[in-house]
Amino acid sequence: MDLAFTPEEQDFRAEVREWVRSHLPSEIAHKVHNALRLTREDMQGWAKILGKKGWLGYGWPQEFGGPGWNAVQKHLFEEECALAGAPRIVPFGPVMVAPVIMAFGTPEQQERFLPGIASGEVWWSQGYSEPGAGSDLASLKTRAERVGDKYIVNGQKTWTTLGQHGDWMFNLVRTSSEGKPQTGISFLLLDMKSPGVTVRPIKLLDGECEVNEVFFDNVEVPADQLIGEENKGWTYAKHLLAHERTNIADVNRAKRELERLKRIARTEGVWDDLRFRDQIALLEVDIVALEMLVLRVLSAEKSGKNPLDIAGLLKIRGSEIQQRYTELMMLAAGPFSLPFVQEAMDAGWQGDFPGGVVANAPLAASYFNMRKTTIYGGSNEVQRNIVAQTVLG
Amino acid sequence: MDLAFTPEEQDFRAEVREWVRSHLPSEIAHKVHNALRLTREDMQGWAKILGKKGWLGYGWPQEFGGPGWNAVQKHLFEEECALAGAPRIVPFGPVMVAPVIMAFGTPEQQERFLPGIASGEVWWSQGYSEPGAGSDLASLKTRAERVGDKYIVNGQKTWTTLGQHGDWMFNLVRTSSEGKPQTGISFLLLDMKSPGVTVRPIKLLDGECEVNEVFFDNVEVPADQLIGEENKGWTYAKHLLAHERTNIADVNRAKRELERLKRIARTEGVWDDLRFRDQIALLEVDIVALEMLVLRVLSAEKSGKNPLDIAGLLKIRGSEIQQRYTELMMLAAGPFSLPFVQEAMDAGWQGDFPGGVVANAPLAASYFNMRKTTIYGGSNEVQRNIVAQTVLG
Amino acid sequence: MDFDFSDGQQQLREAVRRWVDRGYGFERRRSIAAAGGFDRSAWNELAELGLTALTVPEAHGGLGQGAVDAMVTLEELGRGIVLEPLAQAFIAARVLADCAPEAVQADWLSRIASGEALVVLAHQERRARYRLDVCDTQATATPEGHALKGAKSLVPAGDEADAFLVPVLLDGKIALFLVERKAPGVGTQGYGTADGSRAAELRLDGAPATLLTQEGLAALELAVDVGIAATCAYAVGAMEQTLALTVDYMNQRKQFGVPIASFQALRHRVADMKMQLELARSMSYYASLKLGEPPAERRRALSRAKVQLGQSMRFIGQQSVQLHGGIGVTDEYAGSHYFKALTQLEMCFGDTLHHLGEVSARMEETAGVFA
Amino acid sequence: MDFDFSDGQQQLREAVRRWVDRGYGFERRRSIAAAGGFDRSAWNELAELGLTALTVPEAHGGLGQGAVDAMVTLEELGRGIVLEPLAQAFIAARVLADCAPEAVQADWLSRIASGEALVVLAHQERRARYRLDVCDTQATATPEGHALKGAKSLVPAGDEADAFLVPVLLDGKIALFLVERKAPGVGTQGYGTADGSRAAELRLDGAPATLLTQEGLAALELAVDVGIAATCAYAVGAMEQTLALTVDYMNQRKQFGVPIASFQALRHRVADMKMQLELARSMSYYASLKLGEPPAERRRALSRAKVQLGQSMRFIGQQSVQLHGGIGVTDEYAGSHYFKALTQLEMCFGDTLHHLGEVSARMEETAGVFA
Repeated sequence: MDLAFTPEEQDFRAEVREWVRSHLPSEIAHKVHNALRLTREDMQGWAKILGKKGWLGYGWPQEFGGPGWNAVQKHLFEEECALAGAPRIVPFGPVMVAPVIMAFGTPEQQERFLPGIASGEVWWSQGYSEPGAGSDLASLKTRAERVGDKYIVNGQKTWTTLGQHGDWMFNLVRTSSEGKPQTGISFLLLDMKSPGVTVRPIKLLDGECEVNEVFFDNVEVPADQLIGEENKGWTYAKHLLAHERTNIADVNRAKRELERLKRIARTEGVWDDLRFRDQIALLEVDIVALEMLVLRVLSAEKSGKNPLDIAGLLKIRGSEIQQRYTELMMLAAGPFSLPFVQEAMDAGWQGDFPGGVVANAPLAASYFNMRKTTIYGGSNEVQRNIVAQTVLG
Repeated sequence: MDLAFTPEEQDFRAEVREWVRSHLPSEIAHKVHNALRLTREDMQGWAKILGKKGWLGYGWPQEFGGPGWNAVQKHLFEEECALAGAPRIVPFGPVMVAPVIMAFGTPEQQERFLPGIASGEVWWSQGYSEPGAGSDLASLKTRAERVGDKYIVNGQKTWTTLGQHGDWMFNLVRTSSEGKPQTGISFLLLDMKSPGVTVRPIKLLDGECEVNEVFFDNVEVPADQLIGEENKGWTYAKHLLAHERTNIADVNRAKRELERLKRIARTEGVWDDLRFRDQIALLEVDIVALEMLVLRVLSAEKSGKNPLDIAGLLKIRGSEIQQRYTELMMLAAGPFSLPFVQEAMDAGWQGDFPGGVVANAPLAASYFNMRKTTIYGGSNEVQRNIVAQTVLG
Repeated sequence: MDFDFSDGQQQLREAVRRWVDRGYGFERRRSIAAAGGFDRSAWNELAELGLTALTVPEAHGGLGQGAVDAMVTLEELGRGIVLEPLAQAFIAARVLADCAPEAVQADWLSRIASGEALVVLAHQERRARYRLDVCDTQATATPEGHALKGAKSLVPAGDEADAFLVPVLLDGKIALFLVERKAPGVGTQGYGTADGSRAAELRLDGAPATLLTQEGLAALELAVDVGIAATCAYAVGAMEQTLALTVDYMNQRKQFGVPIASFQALRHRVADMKMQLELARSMSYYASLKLGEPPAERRRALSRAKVQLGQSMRFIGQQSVQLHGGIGVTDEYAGSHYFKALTQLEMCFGDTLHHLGEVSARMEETAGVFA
Repeated sequence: MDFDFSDGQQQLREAVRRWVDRGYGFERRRSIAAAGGFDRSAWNELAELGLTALTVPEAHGGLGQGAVDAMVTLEELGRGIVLEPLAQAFIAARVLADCAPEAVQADWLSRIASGEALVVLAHQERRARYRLDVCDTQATATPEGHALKGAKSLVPAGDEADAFLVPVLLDGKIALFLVERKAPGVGTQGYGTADGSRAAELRLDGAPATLLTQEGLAALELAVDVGIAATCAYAVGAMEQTLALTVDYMNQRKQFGVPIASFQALRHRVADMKMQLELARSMSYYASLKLGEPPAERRRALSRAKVQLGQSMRFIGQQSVQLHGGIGVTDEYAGSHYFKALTQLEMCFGDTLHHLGEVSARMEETAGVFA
């Protein structure tokens, strides 16, 4: 048992750090470090830089052109990206749909779709949730009817994150209403520029449009965009979920944001207020404990020994911590977090921010935005159901 | 709307205060103020003093020899008793069974049982819970079979508080197994000196024997000790529960114990430790808020206007606060709360208590003991079910 | 000891509620927020209902009602998360009536009562955070009276107000002044805030001002305590509506074939929300009923109340969003605006940690409403 | 980065677990507690298993194992809430090996390893509470060496121990001494503690003592940090068993015709207990793995660990009792003893608030295990 990374791992980290720091555009890092708005160009720009290096699909095996890193290497890569202020990789292409295409797609599908994902050229979106199917995803109603060599898709998806930028979309659609709800679901890839696709951004409580409704009105989808077998989509989706990894805890970002919180606390004069400082200290303990939890999972993945039943805890705890640091940042600034000046959340804004510190501009909006983290990707209530099941049977 | 008590109420309070302070034996008050052990004689002694004054049945209407006080007067009486350091009135006789006898007993039963309750001569116990019937009380199994003019009782009760001192016991027993579980239950009064009754004290985690198992082996109970009709006992028990009042929040005791906590914090040197002091301050806010909640319920009872749906909150919050003040007392003394010297919890002990402050002797035991408060009398989980029902339907 | 509302208070509540329901629906609120967060015509409607006059003494054209009437009113405005800061009228009425020279009272109170003048407290300074005894704005004597120099932040509806109550250092001690917005040397920069209401930065550069009292700190403390009680009352209304929206949604929304209201873990969360609401309501009553006590007792009581309300607002706001799921974080849905309002209210007049510190510092041997 | 246990550690764990299961059942524990809370024969059995020798350097007859082996051992002892304070052997071994003159090491370490000598830390003073830098016991020079005067409280198994490690003021600075129990001027008063284990008051009245180091505060801090790591490990075992008991009970106990494990609100509570257990286990690893770091980093890490463990212990202990209902508060049921043990452990070597203060005081710009 050893806390330290091996010399090889430390070399790997140094190499990644060097590369990231020299290739990440400083304007983008500045935005990330200050929670300023990222444009589509920022996000895709960084994705393409990674793509050129072959690191956008950083979790991919070598046979599909990935670097073939192990769990620890992937973690170190994520950590170096987070600490350097890189935007989070939009996961829908490289992290979510790609492993499904690799595992269940035909060679033709692999050849057709994986290069655009690996290079960052094609922006993918996720079509899972529906207005009536959130935590109860299996009750989804969007229908795909097979007509000749096409599927005709009708229905609606919602909470499609960044779907306004999407080129392609992977969808769970209902192809049969027989048997259990799970059995009639298929996994379909869909060109978002197809006639009959309408994307309607949903404005969220922070004033931003991060998610969308996507409507399908007789959208024709060639049958060769079906992954695997008809009515087996639920299995593929579960495979995908099983591959969402430790990064779900987002502990690397939490470490970066804890440092930001401390900077804010100093600026706002509460760093030396014992009462407020205790809140930061508690959060610091929470983050260290979360990091140890993540490292234990990584170690078990790396060695293949001692399988652990704790991966289910990572999303719960990680999301609570995300909410907590945004809350403390807002509370640190107190009244000076309250002015809502949307332009001030853009980099380079030159106005006078009320109270005088423009770094406070995004604090309330970030707090509002982070309420989503305990809801999406399987609400924390659903996660607790799952944990309880593993403990109680 | 007015926070102040009326002049009449203030006069009433002054009268009660004067009487309680002059009649409560100082040795008993000393024990209560320092959480030392109370003997049966202490508890019954005070009950008899109250009985002589006609105040043991302080919630009784005048027609049954009670003082006929309204809700506010009862509260003021309870508060003055608590602040003076009087032992809690053991509720099973005067508060719990007496109202049932008044409402559903025959005149003969009333004449036979109420005087002994009012005077404090007869100690009553409660026979509700069974090993398999706790939160799910209706599943109780103790059987009473009618044979001639007697019931033959067989079965077992448990968690019978202070049952080792009991003279009489009121019981829920099963007289029929037909229909819903609730419908076959009867309400039976039982002389604990009857042959076939065995009381076995249960040692609790604090080392004390506050509750008992009571076994019935062919116990003969004259049929004239049945209250009301056979198989209607559940109704009477519900009547009883409906008459458990605001005192369940025990806010008066909480106020007294908060003062004790502050004394302990001073002695132990944490009164000036900002971090610990904040914990006391939060508890103080909790207690004020609980008191306001209680006063709102009392006001509504007094005026009969604005019925409130908040009585269900009192037990939850009151019990949480009881647990919290015992926890903080223990934490204030820290390591010096840990020596377990049972003799030191008796008044007048002359030994050297480790660490030097004998007032610390009962702190850990009190903390342990108070874990019961969120379990008994309908666990807080059951209470939350009930509150949710009123809110959500 | 009596927590019944009088018939007059019940009628007041119903009148305000009717106006909120019919006159200040969610769409109107949304358009006011979009237009900047303050609507003079809505303010005038409040005045027409007699609400700006509610706590102004009768001698100055007001209705002479007390803190409980103000509380009832604000509970109902909170239920509709009305953006216009009526609480400021209650603050100004109390502070002017208690602390200002008779001439100033005569000059301003009737205009406040009629709704003609919006007078707001402008006390927030950058360096002070929630402290009331930290002040950098300075007053100097002039031939005509005094001139002020400095800046205040987050002044409610500051660029729409007619005058400001401003705590300022005068000879090293905090005094309270009244400054008219249209006076020379007064500048404002308005903006919307997180909950959709309006605030402004106030710059004073030699602005002429009327001295209200040299005991400015005491007056400011009184103003803030009236503000805390108002915040508590408004928050109770907002929380009550938040819980009602949540309950409605949980009974409608189905997952796994049943309403989500049937899941025990969620039901217990609702029970905890109800607990927090009723503790908050109890302490809101306490806050308003303690406003007439001597300063030391009043301040301790109001800090206690704000600690409870702060905890309740955060819990109810956050849990409401969580129990709604995705819909709870959309701008379209009213619930998210209640959450934002509750978030902002926690930081009004001192947040939970700040007031916990106040409670801790003022703690005595005894506790309880009557101890 | 590797959290796998070595084969040797796995075997050690199994050996200890076997002894706890077969040799230290609940009834034996109960009778030891009833007889005073310390059993020399149980201590000897631990010695026979090689556990008292585990961390003693090989040069002194020990096994020379490290902090992770100690941790594994204590997790298993915690699972059976074993009363005999093996952690004290680990403390003594580390402190003597790191800080004592060679002659003292030669004299004591082999006897500690063999189990012949029980050497315990005696540092608690009335005035110090959890502070390590407050000390009233005094040392004076004598012709033979030093003599001590003062008193220590809550010395683990104090009236059964053979010697004490005692921090004492020498020339105004804390030094660390070794005192034998049978020396003249040494008095003990033993008693049981809340969790059933044994402690004693120690009185020193001119007791002759061996100076271990004049850097007594640093040595004491090391001793306490070893003690914290030991407490964490033992607590993890105790919490794991507490959760296991709770899960068993919930699956057996029926109410309303179904196992109480079927109620969602209770299930979520169990999920939260599991969370607290695994956070605690993670931080227990962290604590043991950081014991070899330089003092500043070591102390910050150990305080962080104790904050997490303190929260976890309280939550798991309290919730376990609650989920058991009535049976959970009986002396007869093992679960209540785990609850009491967890309660006491929180107050060992500084409670949660104390260590939160330490974390706060030592907080730097960065955070994280690797930052």
